[in-house]
Amino acid sequence: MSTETIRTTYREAVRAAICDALDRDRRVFLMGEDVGRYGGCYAVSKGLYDQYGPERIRDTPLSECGFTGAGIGAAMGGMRPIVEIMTVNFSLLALDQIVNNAATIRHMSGGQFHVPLVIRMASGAGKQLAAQHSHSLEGWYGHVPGIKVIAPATLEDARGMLWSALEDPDPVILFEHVMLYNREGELTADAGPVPITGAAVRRAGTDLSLITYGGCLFKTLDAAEELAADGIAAEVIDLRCLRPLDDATVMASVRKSHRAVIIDEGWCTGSLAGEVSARIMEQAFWELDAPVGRVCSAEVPIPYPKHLEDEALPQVRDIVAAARAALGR
Amino acid sequence: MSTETIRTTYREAVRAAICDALDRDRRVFLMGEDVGRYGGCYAVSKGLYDQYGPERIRDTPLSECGFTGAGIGAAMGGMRPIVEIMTVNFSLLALDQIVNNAATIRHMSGGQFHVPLVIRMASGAGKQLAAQHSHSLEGWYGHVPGIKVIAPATLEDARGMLWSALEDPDPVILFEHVMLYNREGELTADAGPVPITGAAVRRAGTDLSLITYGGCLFKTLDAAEELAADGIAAEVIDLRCLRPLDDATVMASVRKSHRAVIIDEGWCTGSLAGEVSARIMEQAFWELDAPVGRVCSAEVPIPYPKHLEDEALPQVRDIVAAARAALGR
Amino acid sequence: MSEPPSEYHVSTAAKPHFNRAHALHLLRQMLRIRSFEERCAELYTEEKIRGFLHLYSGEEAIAVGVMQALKPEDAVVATYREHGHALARGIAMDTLMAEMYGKREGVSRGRGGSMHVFDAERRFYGGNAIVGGGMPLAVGLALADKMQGHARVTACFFGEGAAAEGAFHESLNLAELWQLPVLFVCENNLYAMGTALARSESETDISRKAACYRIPAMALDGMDVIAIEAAAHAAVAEIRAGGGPRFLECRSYRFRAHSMFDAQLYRDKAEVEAWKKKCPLLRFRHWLEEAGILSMDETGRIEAEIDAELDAAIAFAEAGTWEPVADLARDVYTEDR
Amino acid sequence: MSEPPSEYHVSTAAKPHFNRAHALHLLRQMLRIRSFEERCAELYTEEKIRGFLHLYSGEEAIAVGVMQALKPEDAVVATYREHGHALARGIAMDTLMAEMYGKREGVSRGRGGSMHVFDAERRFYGGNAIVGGGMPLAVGLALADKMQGHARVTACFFGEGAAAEGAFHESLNLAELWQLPVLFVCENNLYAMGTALARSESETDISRKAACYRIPAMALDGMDVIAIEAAAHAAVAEIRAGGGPRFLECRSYRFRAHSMFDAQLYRDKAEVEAWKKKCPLLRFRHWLEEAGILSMDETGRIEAEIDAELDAAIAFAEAGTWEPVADLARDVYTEDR
Ligand SMILES: Cc1ncc(C[n+]2csc(CCOP(=O)(O)OP(=O)(O)O)c2C)c(N)n1
Ligand SMILES: Cc1ncc(C[n+]2csc(CCOP(=O)(O)OP(=O)(O)O)c2C)c(N)n1
Ligand SMILES: [Mg+2]
Ligand SMILES: [Mg+2]
Repeated sequence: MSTETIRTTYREAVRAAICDALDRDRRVFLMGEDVGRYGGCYAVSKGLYDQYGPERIRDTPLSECGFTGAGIGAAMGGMRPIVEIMTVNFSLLALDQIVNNAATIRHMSGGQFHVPLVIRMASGAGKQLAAQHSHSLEGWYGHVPGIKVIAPATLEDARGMLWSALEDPDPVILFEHVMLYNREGELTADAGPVPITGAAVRRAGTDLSLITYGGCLFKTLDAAEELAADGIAAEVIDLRCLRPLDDATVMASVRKSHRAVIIDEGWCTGSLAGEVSARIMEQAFWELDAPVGRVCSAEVPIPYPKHLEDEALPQVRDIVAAARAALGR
Repeated sequence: MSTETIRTTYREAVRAAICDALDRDRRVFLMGEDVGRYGGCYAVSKGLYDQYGPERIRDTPLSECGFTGAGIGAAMGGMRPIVEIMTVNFSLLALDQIVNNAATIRHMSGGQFHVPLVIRMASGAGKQLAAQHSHSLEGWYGHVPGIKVIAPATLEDARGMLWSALEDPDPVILFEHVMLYNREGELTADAGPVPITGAAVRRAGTDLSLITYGGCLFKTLDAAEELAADGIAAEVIDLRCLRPLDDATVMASVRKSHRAVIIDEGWCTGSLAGEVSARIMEQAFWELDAPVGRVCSAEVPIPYPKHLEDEALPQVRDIVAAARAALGR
Repeated sequence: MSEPPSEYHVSTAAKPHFNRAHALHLLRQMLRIRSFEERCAELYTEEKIRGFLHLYSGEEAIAVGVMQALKPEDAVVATYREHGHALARGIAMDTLMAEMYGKREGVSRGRGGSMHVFDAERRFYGGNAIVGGGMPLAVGLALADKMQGHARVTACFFGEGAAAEGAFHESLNLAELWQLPVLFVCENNLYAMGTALARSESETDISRKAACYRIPAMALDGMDVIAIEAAAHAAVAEIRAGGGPRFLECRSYRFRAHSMFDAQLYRDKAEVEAWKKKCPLLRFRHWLEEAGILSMDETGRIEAEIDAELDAAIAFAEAGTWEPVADLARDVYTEDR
Repeated sequence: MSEPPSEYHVSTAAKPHFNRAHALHLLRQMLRIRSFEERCAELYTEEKIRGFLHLYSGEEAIAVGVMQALKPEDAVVATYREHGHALARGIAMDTLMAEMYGKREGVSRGRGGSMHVFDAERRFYGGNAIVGGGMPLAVGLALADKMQGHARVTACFFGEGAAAEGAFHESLNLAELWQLPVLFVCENNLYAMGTALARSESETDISRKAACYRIPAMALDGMDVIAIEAAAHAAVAEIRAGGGPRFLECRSYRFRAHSMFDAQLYRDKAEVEAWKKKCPLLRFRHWLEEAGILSMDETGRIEAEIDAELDAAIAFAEAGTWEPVADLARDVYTEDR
C-alpha cells in the first residue's frame, strides 16, 4: 500500500467510491432524487451525470417508496443499484419496502432470492433544518434482521465501505452524517475497500471506553482529547458497522477499561446506545466498575435555532461530563 | 365500584371501549380499512357500523399514509379520531405521517397546535402469518418524542386505556397484540378508565423481576407460576405504558429483587427490552446481583410453520431458563 | 361498474393461434387452480393449512389467460392470492401444496406459506402480503431487464384495492416515465376485503386511472380466458417491442370469502350467486362443449387427472418434512448458508 | 408544457368585484412577498437566517390570488416554500421575520424557522418540509369541517414535484371519495429541485392527473393574479356549496434557486430570464399603470411603505429574544407546558 496521500473531503471520498463502483461493475448504477442533473442534495454526485449519463446516474421523481422498491427489484433482477434516499427523514416513506421486502425476501423465499442493494442516505442534525429534517434513525434500521447497516465516519471508511457493501449479497443501508461531508483530511491515494464487518478503535486508552459512530465520532475524539489533558486515557471505539454489531471489539475494550459511555445522536429512549449498553450488561457485567452511561439527543423534535439545536444534540462537554461521571470524578 | 363481573373477551373489551368513547363524545369516530361493513380484520368493530353509521365508523381505502394523515388533520380540526391501522405491519406506510407530523407539530409550532389522536393497531406474531405480517414494533414507536405509546394486555386495560388515550391532548399509539383478542376473563361490569401513565405489578415477588408488556404478559405470568412451583418468587411487571416508561415501578422492583429479565416479542437488537436494560443499568446498577437478561424474538423474519414460529418467539420455557440464569440456578 | 374503458389495444392480429390442444390446456389450467383452491379450503378446516389463506376461485381466467403470453424468461410478481398465478406459471402442484403445509419440500422451503410463494427457476418473485408492495419490485425487475438489454417482460398482478395505495401511483408513473417492460394486471374483483370498489375509489374505472399516467390501458371481461389471453398477447408484444408498460384491468369476482376468517357481511348472497353464473370455467367449458371441441367424457377425464394430481400433491405435502429448528436463522443473510 | 387543461370551471359570474382598492391590495401583497423574499436572501448571506431557505419570488400571484377567496375561518396548509402563503394569509411580517431568525417572538416561537410557519389564529397549519406531507393533513382538516357541519374550506398548496408522491394520490382520492371541502392548489414551477417536470411525470399535465380522480380541475396562468383570484373564487364557491374538492394547477416559475444551496446547473440562464419577463408583479403593475389605475408615484409610495414595514420587521426580529434552553422540552407534550 502506498503512503502517498491526497487532501480530500468526506464528500469527495464518497463520490470517488461511487465512481469506483461504477467503473468496476457495469451492473452498478446510482438512482435517487436529484442525483443527476442537480448533482445531489449534498453535492455528492456532482459531475457524475455528465460522466456516466442518465441511465447510470438516474434521477427519480419524488417517489421514495416507488424507487426504493424499484431498487430492490432491480437488485433481484441482476443489477447492483445504489439507491440514494436524499435524507433519512424521507426514508420513512420507503420503510415498508425496506423492512417488508428487502429484509425478508431471502429468508421467506427459502434462500432462492437475494437483494444485493445498497441504500445510501444522509442522516443527522446540525444544520438547523428543524424537526422534520434532523432525524438519526440508524438505530431503527439496526433493529431489522435481513439488512446490514453501516455508518462510515472517516475518509477511509467513506472511500472504502461502499465497495464492500456492494459486494455484499444482501441489502446494506449506508448512513452519511450531514455534518461529515465537509470534513477534510488526508487519504492514501490508493485507499481500497474497507470490510463492513467490524468496529474500529480510533484511539487507544485504558481508563474508559467511549463508544460511538457516525456524526458523533469527532465530537467523541475531541472529548477524549480534553480528557487526556486531564490525565484520563479514554479509548474511542467507532462502531461503524451497526448491524451486525461487533461485540468482540466493544467487550475487549470494556474488559480493559471497566467503564463505558456510549455516544449516539439518536433520541435516548430506544437508541442504539441503549442496545450497546444492554449488550455490555449481558456480556461484560462482571467487568464493570460503574454503570454504562449514555450521551444521546434530548427527547424533543430538533428545533431550528442554533442554541436549541446545540442543546438538543450531544456535545463535547456532555461527553466529557458523562466520562467523568463514569469515572466518579 | 361494583364487584359484579361479566365474562368477556379482550376483543369485546376493546369494542366496548370504542362504543363508550363514541357514546361519550360526538367528536370521536373510528376510521380505518374495513372497520365498517366488514367488521374489522379481527372483528373488533363488528356491529358498530350498523349502530353508529358510516360517518362515525368510517371505512377507508387502502391508503395508510393518506388516512392516517387525515386522522392527524381531523384531530387538529377539532375531532377526536380513532384511526385503526389494521396491523402494525402496514403502519410502516403511515410512519412518515406519524413521525414527521403527529409527533412534531406541537413542538415545532411552538405549542399552537396539538394532535389529540389515537391510532390503534394489531401487533405481534403467533398466528402463522409469516414474515410480512408478524412484526412487533412497539419499541420503534417508543423511540419517538411527541407521541405516547400504550399496550394494554389485560381486559381492564383494554377496556379502560382507550378512553384515557382519547382524553390525552397528544397522539397516542395503542397496540393490541393479536394473540390477546380471544382471551377470556372476568371484568367488573362498571370497569372505568385506566390511566395511561404507569406500569402495573401483575404478580408480586422478591426473587427476581420479570418485566414485560403486551402479548408476552401471559407467557411471563405462566413462567412465574412455573418458577413459583420451584420456590422462586418472581415479580411480574406489565409495562403497559411504553412511552413514557414508568422507571419508578421498574426500579422499585429491581431494588427489591436485585435481578431482572425483560421479555419482549420484538427482535432483540434495538428492542424495547434493550432500553429497559439500559435504564436499569443507569438507575439501579449498584442494586444488581446479576446482569439483566432479555428474552426476545430470534433475529429472523418470522417464518410460517408453527414449529419455526414458536422457535422464533419468546416462550415460557425461554423465560424460565432466563430467570434461572439470572438467579444462577 | 362504470363506463367502457378509455382505450382499447387488442389487435386481432395478435390473437394467439387457437387450437384444440391449447383450448384443453387452458381448461385444464383453470380447473387445476379451482380444484387446488377448493381442496385448500378443506385442508384449512382440517388445520393442515394455517395462517391467512386467500383463494382465487372465480378469478382463474386472469392468471391462466395472462400467463399464456409469457415466456420462461419473463418474470411474475403476484399477491397474497397467488396460488393461481403460481400454478399457471408452472410451479408444480406438489411443491406448492407442500408450501401450504409449511414443509421443507415446499417451493419456498415452507418458510412463506400461502402468501409467499417464490420460485427462482420460474422467475416467480412472490407472493407479497403487503397490498401494492409488489408493484415497485416489478418496476425494478423491468428496469433491470431494460438496462441489461433483455427483451423480457415482468407481469405484475394486483387487486383493485391496491389502486388506492401510493405504491400503485408511484409505480405506474415510474414504469411509463422510464418506458419499462411491465405488464400491469389489475384483478378487479370488486372488493378489497369488505370494501366495495365504489367505497374505495372516486374513479371506479381502474383502467382510466392507468390512462392518466399515459399507460395504454384496457378493461376486460375477467371471466373470459380467451379475451384475456388475446389481450395479454397483444400487450406483451407491444411491451417486448419497446413500447413501455401496458395495463390490463380484468373485471372479475371472487367466489369465496376474502380469507378463511371472513363472514362476508358486506355482500349479498344473491350477488355472489349471480356472479357464479359467470364462472370462467363453466363458461369456457360450455363453449368448448357446444363447439364440439370437448366432450363430457373428456372433461371427466381431465377432472379425474387433476384429482389424482391433487391427491399426489397432498400426499407429497403430508410426507414432507419440517425444517429443523436449528435452521431457523439460515438465509437471513447469505453468509448464514 | 402540454396541451390545455381538460376541464375549465371558472364562471365569469363568480369573478370578484374588482375595484381600485382591491387592485392596489393585490399589488401590495405581491410586492410585500417579493421584498420579503429578496431581503431574506440577503439575510441568509449575512447568516441571520440559517437552515434551508426556499424563496417564493416569481410565484407571488398564486398565494395572493388564492387567499383572496378564503375567509378567516378557512384553513391553509402550505409547503416549505411558504413565506408567501403566510404573508398573503395575513401573518404579520414582523413575527414571520422573527421566525426566520429563530427568535421566541416568531410566529412558531422560533422553533420552526423558514420551513415551519404555523399560526393557529389564522388557521395556518404549516409549513411542511416533507414533500406531499401536508396533503393528508388538509384532507383531515376538511373532514373535520365536514363532520362538524362547518362550511369551511381548506386550501392545500403543493408543488408539481409532490404529484409523484403516493401521498398526493391517496389524498386526492380520499378528498373526492368523501366529497371534502379541499381546494388543492398545485404550484407548478416546472422544477422539483433540479428535476424538470418531464423527467418526473409521465403525464406532465398535472390538471389531468386531478381529473382522473374525478376532481374538477383547471390549469391556470400562474403569473396572472387576477385569473387566479377569479378561479379560486369560483372553485371555493363550488366547494362551499358542497361540491367536493376542486383542483387548480397554477403554471408558474421560481425566479430563484431551489434553496440557498442550489447552483442551478439544471436550467439555462436564458430560460430563467425569459420567465422573468413574465413576472407577475411587473405584469400586473404595467397593466394597472396602463389602465390608469396606478401612477408611478403611487407604486413608489407603496414600495417605500413596504420597505419600512420590512425594516421594522427586521428590527423586530433583531430585537427578539432567544428561547431559553431550559424550555427546550416544553411542548413536546401538552403536560410539559
Ligand atoms: C398495505 C396493506 N394494507 C392492508 C392489508 C390488509 N389486506 C389484505 S388483502 C386486503 C384487500 C386487498 O384488496 P384487493 O387489492 O382488491 O385484492 P383482493 O384481495 O380483492 O384480491 C387488505 C385490506 C395489507 N395486506 N396490506
Ligand atoms: C418526501 C421528500 N422527499 C424529498 C424532499 C427533498 N426536497 C425538498 S423540496 C424538493 C422538491 C419539491 O418540488 P416541488 O414539489 O415541485 O416544489 P417546489 O420546491 O418546486 O416549490 C425536494 C426533492 C423532501 N423535502 N421530502
Ligand atoms: Mg379486490
Ligand atoms: Mg416545483
